[in-house]
Amino acid sequence: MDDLAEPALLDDEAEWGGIASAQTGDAALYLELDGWEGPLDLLLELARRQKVDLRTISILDLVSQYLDYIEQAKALKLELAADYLVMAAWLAYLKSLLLLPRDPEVQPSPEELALKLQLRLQRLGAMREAGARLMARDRVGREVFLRGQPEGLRVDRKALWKCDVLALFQAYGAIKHRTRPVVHMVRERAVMTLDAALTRVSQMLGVAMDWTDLRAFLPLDGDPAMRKSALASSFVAALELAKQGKAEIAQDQAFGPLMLRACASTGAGRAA
Amino acid sequence: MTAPDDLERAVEATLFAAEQPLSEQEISTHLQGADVAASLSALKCTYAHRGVHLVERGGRWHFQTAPDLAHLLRREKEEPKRLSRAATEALAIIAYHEPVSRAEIEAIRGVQTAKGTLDVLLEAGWVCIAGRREVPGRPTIYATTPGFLTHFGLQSRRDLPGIEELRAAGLLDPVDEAFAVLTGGDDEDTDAIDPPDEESADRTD
Amino acid sequence: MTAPDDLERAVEATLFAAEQPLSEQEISTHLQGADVAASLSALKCTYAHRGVHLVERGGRWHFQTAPDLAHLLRREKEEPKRLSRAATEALAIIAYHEPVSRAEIEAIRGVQTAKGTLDVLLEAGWVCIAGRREVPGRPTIYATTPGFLTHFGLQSRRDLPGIEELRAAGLLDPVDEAFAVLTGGDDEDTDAIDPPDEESADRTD
Repeated sequence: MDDLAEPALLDDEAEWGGIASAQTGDAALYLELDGWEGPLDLLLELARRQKVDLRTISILDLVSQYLDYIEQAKALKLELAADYLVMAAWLAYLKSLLLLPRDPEVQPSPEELALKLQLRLQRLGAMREAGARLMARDRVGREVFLRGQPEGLRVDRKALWKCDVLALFQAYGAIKHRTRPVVHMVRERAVMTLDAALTRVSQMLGVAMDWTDLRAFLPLDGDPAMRKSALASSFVAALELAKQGKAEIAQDQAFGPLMLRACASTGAGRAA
Repeated sequence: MTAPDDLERAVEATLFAAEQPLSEQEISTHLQGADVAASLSALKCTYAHRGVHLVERGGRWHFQTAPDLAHLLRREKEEPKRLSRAATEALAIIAYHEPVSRAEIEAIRGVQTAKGTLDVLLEAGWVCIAGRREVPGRPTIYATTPGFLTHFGLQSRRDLPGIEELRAAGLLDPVDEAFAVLTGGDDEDTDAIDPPDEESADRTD
Repeated sequence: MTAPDDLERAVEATLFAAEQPLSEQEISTHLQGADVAASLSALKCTYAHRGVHLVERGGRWHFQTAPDLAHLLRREKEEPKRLSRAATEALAIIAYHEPVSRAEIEAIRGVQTAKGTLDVLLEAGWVCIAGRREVPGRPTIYATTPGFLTHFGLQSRRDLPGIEELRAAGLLDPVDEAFAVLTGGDDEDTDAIDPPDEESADRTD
């Protein structure tokens, strides 16, 4: 039954005033058809015209008026929304029950149905009146006014910086740590200087008579870092000796062993 | 008049400068946690006979012009838009029954409520969504806001016109409940031939 | 206060609700041509000792907060915020080396220092500008403030632990991966002939 109350008449949000100041003539009533917010609204308006308390109103009279209204609207060929007709059918049924001799088998009794309708009208009437009273209050911007140009209250957010003394020392420690290694690493690493390598290689070259692997010139002991350094220095020393014509260098293949021997007597060095 | 003390002056200045109503707590926070209750009472009293009143609405305070001067101050250009009849009824139902679901509003009005109707109330800041009702379908429920109380000059919902009488008369109770009270019995089997639109607004309570 | 007359109340409300200062003429026009001069004087007097004053500026009247309460309109809210790492380092350098210029801070940190970093320290009140160094460009030099000592619970700058103390406390040997990555560039030339597996071990010395 949900669709019975489908808002065929609801799309116009009718102004309250149009109803409140409704003309009293019947003709006007019919012309106001679009103004009703559904059958219950129409019933309430019909009840209001009886100028009696909703608690004492005769539902039978009200039902008759509603049915008359629908009949006349039909006669005027006014298009009626389905929910008005559904309500009319239901009210016609209620009316018949109310007029017929009481049948105790019919549950609930027509009086109870009438009472329910009355209760609904009372509630809608109460809310309608409450709405009107609410709208009639001293409303801000209509009857009472707020300050036109408030200065405004400002809240300035201020950062409360947090830092403790340990964080401060840690930061300084971090800076010192970060800048220290540059000096540190050179001093601590075991290296063979170029001069040392030159001396060592030329001395050993004098002893060795034939082609000798460069690696044979390296110190046997020492840590791997020292050996790396010695290898690099000895290589440069070998190049230097070759340049001076004191040694010859040969290598069979790329990355192969670098062979070294002393030059016999020729002044010219040769690198192979 | 007697010279107001410093705190009273400070509260007065704060409320005058504020762009929106302030709660006692907010005023106090603004004034280094001072207890401002007495100052508020004193100020309210001081201003009671003036052209500007200090009023409390829903626990928040603001200055506004005295209602009896409305005829002098009404500004033609800025007349707030009239609320439609549907929106007025919906607002009244929400205010007097809150929190309510849309179905409950429709049950009272006997018609469906167009989508825009509630939007108008939400936009005006008079109504807010107050959660969902924990029943099947979990319908959204609506309630009024502090802004509603401010706009309509209500100190609290207890000030809603006639709310006590309506409550006493049972007019805020659902039809079925009132019916049960009046007939002294349960009415479960009556639904079958209820008036037509009542069913369309399926009750959720 | 004595009850003001109706005209005075009307003037009061009109000025309260006005969106801009109003001249005597404008107020009068608003109030059916009433003579409002006396009401304005009376109101000015009435409000003279209050938290809000009625003032005339260039022939136009408006209410404003009493000047001595103007500070109430602004409230500072403090939000705790952790000092950034960059700012902490800059602060440490200033504390240990003061007075220092920004270029010197950068030289010691080995990283550029954003302008905002020093601003934060100035704002926190821990650092102040201590003049300019008499070298080309006359750079600003920074030093710590008494507030710095107070905040960090130091009697004087002599309380700052020396490098040896920091080392003893383990503060000079933080194994900090982030820093190793940041400063990795420094030992690139030694890494080049290292076997790859030794690379990581290299970093810890």
